[in-house]
Amino acid sequence: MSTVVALSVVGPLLAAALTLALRARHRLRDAVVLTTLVGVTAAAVAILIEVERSGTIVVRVGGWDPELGIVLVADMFAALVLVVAMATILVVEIFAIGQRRSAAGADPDVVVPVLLVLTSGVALAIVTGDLFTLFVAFEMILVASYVLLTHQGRQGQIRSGMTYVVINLLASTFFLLGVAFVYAATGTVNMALLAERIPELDTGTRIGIGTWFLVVFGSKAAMFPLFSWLPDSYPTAPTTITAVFAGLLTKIGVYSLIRFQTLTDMVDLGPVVLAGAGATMLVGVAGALAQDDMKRILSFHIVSQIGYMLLGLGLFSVAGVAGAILFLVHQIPVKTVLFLVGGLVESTHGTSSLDRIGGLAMRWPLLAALFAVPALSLAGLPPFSGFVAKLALIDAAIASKSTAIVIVALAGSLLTLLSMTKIWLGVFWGEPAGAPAVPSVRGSLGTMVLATTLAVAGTLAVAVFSGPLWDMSERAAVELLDRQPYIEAVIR
Amino acid sequence: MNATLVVTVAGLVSVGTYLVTARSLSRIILGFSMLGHGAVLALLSAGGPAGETPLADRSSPEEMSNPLPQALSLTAIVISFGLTLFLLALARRQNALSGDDLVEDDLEDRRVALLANEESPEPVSEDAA
Amino acid sequence: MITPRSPIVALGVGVAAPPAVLVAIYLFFAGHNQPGGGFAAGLVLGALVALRAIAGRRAPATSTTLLWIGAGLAAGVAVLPVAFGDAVLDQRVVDVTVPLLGKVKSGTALVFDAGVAAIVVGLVMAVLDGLGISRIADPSPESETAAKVEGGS
Amino acid sequence: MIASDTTPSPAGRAVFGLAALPLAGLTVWATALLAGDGSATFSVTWVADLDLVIAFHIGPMAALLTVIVAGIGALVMVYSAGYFSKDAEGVVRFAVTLLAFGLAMIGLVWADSVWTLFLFWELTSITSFLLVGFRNRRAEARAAARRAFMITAAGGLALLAGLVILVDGTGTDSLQSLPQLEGSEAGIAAVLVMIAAATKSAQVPFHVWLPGAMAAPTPVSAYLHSATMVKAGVILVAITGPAFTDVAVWKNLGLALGGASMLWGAIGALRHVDGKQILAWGTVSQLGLMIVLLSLGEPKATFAALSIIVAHAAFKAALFMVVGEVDVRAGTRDIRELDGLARSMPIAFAVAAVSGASMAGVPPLLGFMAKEAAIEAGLKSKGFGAVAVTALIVVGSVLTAAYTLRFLIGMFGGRSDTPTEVSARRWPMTMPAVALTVLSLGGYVAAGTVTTLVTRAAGTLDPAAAEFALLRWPGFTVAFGLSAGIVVVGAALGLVLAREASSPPAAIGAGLVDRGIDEVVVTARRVTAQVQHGSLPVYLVVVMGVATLAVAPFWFAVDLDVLYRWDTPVQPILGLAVVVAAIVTARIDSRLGAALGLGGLGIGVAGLFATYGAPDLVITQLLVETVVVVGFVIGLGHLTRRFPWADRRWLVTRVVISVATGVSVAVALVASRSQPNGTPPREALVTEAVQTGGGNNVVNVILTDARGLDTLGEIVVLAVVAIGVVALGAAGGRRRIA
Repeated sequence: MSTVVALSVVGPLLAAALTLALRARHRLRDAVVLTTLVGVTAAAVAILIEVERSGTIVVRVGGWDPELGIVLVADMFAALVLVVAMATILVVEIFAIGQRRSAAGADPDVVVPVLLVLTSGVALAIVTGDLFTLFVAFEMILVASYVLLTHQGRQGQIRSGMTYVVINLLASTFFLLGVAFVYAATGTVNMALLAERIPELDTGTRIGIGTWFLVVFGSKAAMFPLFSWLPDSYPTAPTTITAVFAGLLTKIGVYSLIRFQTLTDMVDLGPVVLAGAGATMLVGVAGALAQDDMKRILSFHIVSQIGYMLLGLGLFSVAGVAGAILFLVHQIPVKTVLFLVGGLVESTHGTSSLDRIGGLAMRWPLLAALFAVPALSLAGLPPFSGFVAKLALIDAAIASKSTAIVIVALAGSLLTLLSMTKIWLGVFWGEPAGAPAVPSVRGSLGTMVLATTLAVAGTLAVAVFSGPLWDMSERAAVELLDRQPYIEAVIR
Repeated sequence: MNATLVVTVAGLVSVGTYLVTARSLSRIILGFSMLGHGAVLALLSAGGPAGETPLADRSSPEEMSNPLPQALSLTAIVISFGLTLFLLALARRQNALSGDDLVEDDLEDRRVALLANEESPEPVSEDAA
Repeated sequence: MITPRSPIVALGVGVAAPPAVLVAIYLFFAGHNQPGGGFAAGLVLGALVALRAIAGRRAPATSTTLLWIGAGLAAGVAVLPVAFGDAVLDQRVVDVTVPLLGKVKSGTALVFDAGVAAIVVGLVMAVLDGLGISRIADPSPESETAAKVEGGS
Repeated sequence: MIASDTTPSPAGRAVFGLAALPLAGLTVWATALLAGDGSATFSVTWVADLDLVIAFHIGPMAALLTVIVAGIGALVMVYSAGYFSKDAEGVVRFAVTLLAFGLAMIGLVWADSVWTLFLFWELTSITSFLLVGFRNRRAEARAAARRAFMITAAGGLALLAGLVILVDGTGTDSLQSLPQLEGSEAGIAAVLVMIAAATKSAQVPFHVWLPGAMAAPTPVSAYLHSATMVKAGVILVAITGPAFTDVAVWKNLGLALGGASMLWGAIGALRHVDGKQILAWGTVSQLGLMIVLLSLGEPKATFAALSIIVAHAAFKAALFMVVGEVDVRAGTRDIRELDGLARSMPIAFAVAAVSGASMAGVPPLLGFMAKEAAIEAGLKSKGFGAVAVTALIVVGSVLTAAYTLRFLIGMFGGRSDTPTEVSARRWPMTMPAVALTVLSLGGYVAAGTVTTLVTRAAGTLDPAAAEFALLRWPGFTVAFGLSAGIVVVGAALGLVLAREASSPPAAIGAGLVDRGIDEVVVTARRVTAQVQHGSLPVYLVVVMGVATLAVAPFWFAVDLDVLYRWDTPVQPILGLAVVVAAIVTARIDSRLGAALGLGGLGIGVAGLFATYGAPDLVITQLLVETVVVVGFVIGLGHLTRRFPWADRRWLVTRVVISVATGVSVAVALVASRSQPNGTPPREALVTEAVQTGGGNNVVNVILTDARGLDTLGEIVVLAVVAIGVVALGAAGGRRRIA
């Protein structure tokens, strides 16, 4: 099974090389991509099953001792997020293949190999047990995202791309500096060893490392006040790319934050994280309310929803962290599918501006339904996945007597609903406007709709299987807060 | 810890961040190069004092400088190298589009800000629309 | 300022090429035991390509081929051990004898380094292509616009 | 106004017929269950650890409510078949949504666990949003839908929080026999749940969404806004009441909200001229009465409240149906414009008269018995309530009688020479209203049966409530006296007011809510304008500022003793050179010069590497620097020589924040080294490098073997950069990858 873990990282890279070689042969290339993504998704599922059955999987890459080499660690948290992440990329790729045929999308010669690199980076970031390798994984993800965002070279993309690239480069520099601090203090970059050594550091250094990485991962995760780059850059990219970004990139930041903060036992930072969580929720949703463009509204919601995950982390209780994990798992497909719907609107109407679209519910009820499910889920209404995740978080917060954050979280949900209503009123209701006729769902559009439907089914599956997912989240949270299972699994 | 290196790191980071906040992408690129140097030097200084070249057949582990930060630094240098090249390409593209390499403000954000600052806010509700 | 296509530059490039290739080869093979390695070797070759390009000899546009070959080699070596039942990225050590350098104790790490070198050369070529080496070779005053105001908000 | 004079479409009829079937089936099933005093239970565990169980228990109460919800639902479906014209848009969508609502409502009354209740509670909000906004081409329908949705969703969130506290405090999530909630949270939970109920049941001041919701097609009003959804809040108060019996704020808040709604709703009904609005405001008033009774928490009052729920469902749905029929056939429902309909629409008039009488509490009708029970309950209530509550009920009932009469006169009265023209009768619209009217009558006749059903239901809430009965003829009691007085005074008032020339009051509340929502958006814009400048340098300064703050803890851990000056004296020279080169590079005006400065700086850094014993780094650094400088020159060298100048104030900010960042990083570095915990494993690394990695250059072994994965990632980064650079170079011109 350890081979499977390693292959889920290296496999996509090999496939990336292959697709680069096959760039003239489109069908073969698409086959390679789909096979690879199906493969890594299956691998992720296999890993999850194995972890569920017999515990954390540790891979010593190249057979080196954890203190000397790199280890990959697939624990419950990693396995859970890996499954969702890989499946999400798969669905988006199906959408992208459809869009490619319609010739409206991005340049596949660039997108296909780079997306595979991104996949590999995401997998690596999730399973790595090494702080520096996490840095490398982040760079893989980021450089891939830089290229995906800007490769078409349009004015808006270049402008927002600069913001995106420069901010993230600064964050990466801070990451590297953070590695230096950690290495200076502990003499290692292995996360299991860090889990042993950081909590025993001098208070100032320990908390300093915690806050520093809060900034590093917080800016990747678009936490307040480090979020501003996101809403400016995401909407300008082609749909499929934004969908992947929206679903995954910030979530990897959150993932790493949860991983790092729990592993190094940064309980003391809980209040800081909670404050950041509240501000992130409110500022994000305020931004969403202020916008008049579907993709921009959704982009601000990425920020807002990050706050909910941070809430769970900030509580530093099993219930809270489990809630954060479940929220993460729910949020990845929901966010992706919302952007896919945005992409469908855009590719049939040529715009995602609320002022220039209308009445879609009457003419394309399927699309309305495909939007409504994730939108309600986002607002945390039952019976959708967001409700379970939100309930878990509220429950945890009330149990921790953090009343203020509960009020903020509930207010945030209401405002989220309001802004979803705004999209609904603008795009799906009102006098029909925009495209002249009902789009016929055939050919390329059919593939795109199929992919979106799959993704919606995915979000519904998260809702239906909330029970087992919650059990797994809870187990992951117990492991994370206990820290010993991770340490022991790595250093045996 | 080597005070000289620490001061150098502080200097490089200061100048680097100063340049990064400029409007011209050329300067930003210069800034990131410096930040990269700073981070690498920080990594080196974090690894302990200087020593012999880490070649196993020439010096003993006690005498040699810590090899791990060097390896990490190499990776960091290469990544920073790649990203610098990418920034160059971005700058060039921006130049081709607009005739300079200045980072521009986001138009939509400015629009929202203008809306917010108007004396009488634009009617938002459905009723008024 | 570099004067493109001047005979002196061309001559310089011509003279520099053979030793540069030798240096690259040395760095490549020495890497595992001496300072050097695939990255350095690749950069030396890349610099050579760059020089040739500046001297007016346009680089063959094969950067992508090098990229996929390089990535394929490196990732392939990483995956290959799986076929033999070993862990991913498990290196095999073999003794290789190289003329002039003697016995080089190395193995699959050498293939990995070859991949690194290929990608680095590919990158340099891509940069030459993407940053518009043609304009250097054939300069034309482009966008000599007046300085714009730099300022904050 | 809504429909043209064409006959209903056959397809529409088929759809509504299909939709009516499941509801009719449920009605029959629930009736059988109720008659047999049986119950049914089933549940599905969703998320066990979060107490998320979808659990249903259909006891007498749920069965009674099912009969109401499903029965009226089936009738409304039939009615809808008549209501919509052949050319009406989205009939299928309407039928499906309405059916979905009906099922959600049934789920709500079946709910046996807290979260099941919440689930279906929210589902009714969502479906209601879709139904109210059914005619969404109209701005007013969209606004009304949004308003209703926002208010009920806010209530939903209050409910969510309240229920979490409830479950926490009582330790159970079952809705059967909720234990009393104790502790300091009880009051908070009570307020939250009561507010939730008030939003759903349109209680003052949350009632403002209901009048606007009349923009929905009349079947929706007949179903959601009379018989079902608006009762959800009442049901919530009934079900959760046992948990709050000892919580004073529960009762007081319920009395306050309910009482205010009774009076203000009735006053509203007296002021409006639109038939639907009169009924809607009347509903607010009636719901207020139910809330008042239920929050008393006394057996008799509970019994009375359930009786009123039953009676109200029958008469109010019928009245809405009549208004809809008038609207469709006469083209308006404005009482100022209608004239002489009593003659031209005799069946509708009869229905309205009988149902209205039931609403006003006139015998021999179901409404009379229910109102009697309510007055009795008021008289029997404890403490100060006896007088106050009775007075409230009496005044409210007087007003009810008044607006009922005004409604009847306004809609059907008048005998001028030019009566309003009406189109042909539509039987599907007439029959359901007739059926409901028959129930209002039949309920009175079969008072025993109704009593049995209601007492069984009431018994599930409070066993003591099962001992009462609905009386056809109560005898000359105080309550009867009051009843008679109410009808007389009310009728007199109604007659007076019916002749008043009135104009519809402005929807101030709705306007306020909309303004509030707009204000939220405007505030959101202001906030966004503050934080989202759209300017990269500002963002960067923010990030650096935060990083500087984040470093604060390190300051406390700094121990300068760990510092030593240098490894070799060359280092300070090189270090100085590097920093000077950096500053010079930053100040150089030309790009070419800056590039060269950068190159020089790189050489200096390489020198530092050399003093550190890192030849690999030196080689790499020099090569990299060369390529970067060359790249800078070919990429940007042709740009204008000079950098643009910067704003001076901004310059100061930049300098301050950069220096702060630099100092912070230095502090963090020193602090990290001050009390290290752990040392790098050099010896093992070197040994392993030779043995496992088979190389003497430890750094290289690490790169290709021990940390080969990092290197793989690193070269992949380079490959992606290469792809990106080529793509950017090709953008706008040729589109290919070389």
